[in-house]
Amino acid sequence: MEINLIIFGKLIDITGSAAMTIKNVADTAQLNEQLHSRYPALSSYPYVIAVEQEIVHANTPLKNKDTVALLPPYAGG
Amino acid sequence: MEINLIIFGKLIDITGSAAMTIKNVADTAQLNEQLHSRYPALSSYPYVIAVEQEIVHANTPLKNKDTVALLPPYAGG
Amino acid sequence: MQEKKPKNIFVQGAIAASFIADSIQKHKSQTGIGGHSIFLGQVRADIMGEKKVASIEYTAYEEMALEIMHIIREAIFAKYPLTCLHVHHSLGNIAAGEICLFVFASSAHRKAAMDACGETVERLKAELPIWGKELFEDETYKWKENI
Amino acid sequence: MQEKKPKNIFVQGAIAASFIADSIQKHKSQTGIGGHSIFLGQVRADIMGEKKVASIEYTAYEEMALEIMHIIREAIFAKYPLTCLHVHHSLGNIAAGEICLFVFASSAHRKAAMDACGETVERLKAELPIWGKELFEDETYKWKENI
Repeated sequence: MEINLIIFGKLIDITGSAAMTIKNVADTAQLNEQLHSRYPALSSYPYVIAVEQEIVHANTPLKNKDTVALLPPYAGG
Repeated sequence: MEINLIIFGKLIDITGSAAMTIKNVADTAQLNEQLHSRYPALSSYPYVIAVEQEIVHANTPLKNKDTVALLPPYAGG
Repeated sequence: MQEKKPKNIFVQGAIAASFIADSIQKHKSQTGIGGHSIFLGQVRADIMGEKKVASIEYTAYEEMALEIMHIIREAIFAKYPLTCLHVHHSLGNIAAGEICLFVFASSAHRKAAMDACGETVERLKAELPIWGKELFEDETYKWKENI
Repeated sequence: MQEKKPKNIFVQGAIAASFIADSIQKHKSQTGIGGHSIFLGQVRADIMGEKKVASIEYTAYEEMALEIMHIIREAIFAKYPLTCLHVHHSLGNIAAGEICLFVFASSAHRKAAMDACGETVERLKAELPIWGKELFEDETYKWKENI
């Protein structure tokens, strides 16, 4: 199983990429764990996770091919 | 002594004129008295008096050549 | 931004959309501005009984209105950190659907611009000696009353 | 005024004053409107230390932003008696002094238009996934933070 991760704003400076495929993550807690081990700097930046465009705060199961987004604080307008 | 009276809005419908000269009025109370006897309908309309562009509520003495305005409720915008 | 002589706020006839665009465009060089708040009054084709408003004919005690607007401007500038504040009000016959009032407040931040714009609109409606005659399609009329 | 499909609010590049004028002009035929409230966001040439912002580069999670904007629109229409509500937000590089946000609320009466415009601005700033990269004149940058 794999998910499509999309990354926005300042977080792209950390991951170096705006989109990537992540394998073997059953839920958002595992996703965060994998991301923080690959990009230690990520853990010191505030962001929320959206699964299929819905913001999730609690740990949330992920399905194959889900689109998951990392959203740093908004700055529109 | 005489004053220049200017009239606005709905009040012109009563006086039939937007400007007139009024003689022998020493203060705004006398002016109101004279106007109400000439135009009885005026007494049933709300208006304020401005003497030289300053709104006056209490009885106010008038000087020769003063410009006095009758101002019905405003409706700008 | 204090001025000695009151600015003229009155324009003959309706306020054109192109005039509003020019006014916005002129603020491009003021790069300290972060937000503009604009209010536009548009003449409504109100229906009263069986009659419909075709236009409003605006008149004002102009000199007095300009003096009072000057006082309002100074109070608004004293209260809010504004970059600029522009007010334009129509005189004469304005057809339904046309713009008769244009208030334009600009500031570094949105809240000051919005609050200043709103307060200016409220104050000018309450304090400026301006009157409107609502002309119906059958050529009768009724004097407008602000609620 | 309910819509099935979210409207696109995003425009590439700055919002031109002529676009705003056209938008105002189009409301002339809606003679039930008495007041328009407009908010314009303008890119500020903020100074940070010795650097000056030359432009902001806006990006968004577009599909998600449009869904959320649709929800905000429906909530605003449910709360205020509006005739219409238009929102336009820039994407891409917007130079200091240019307009990047245009919110336009119209109603029979001013209060609804003003309150709806203000609330829409607050909500979209807080809820839409949009980001801005402040580009300095020396080509370094800083990610914009809404306060």
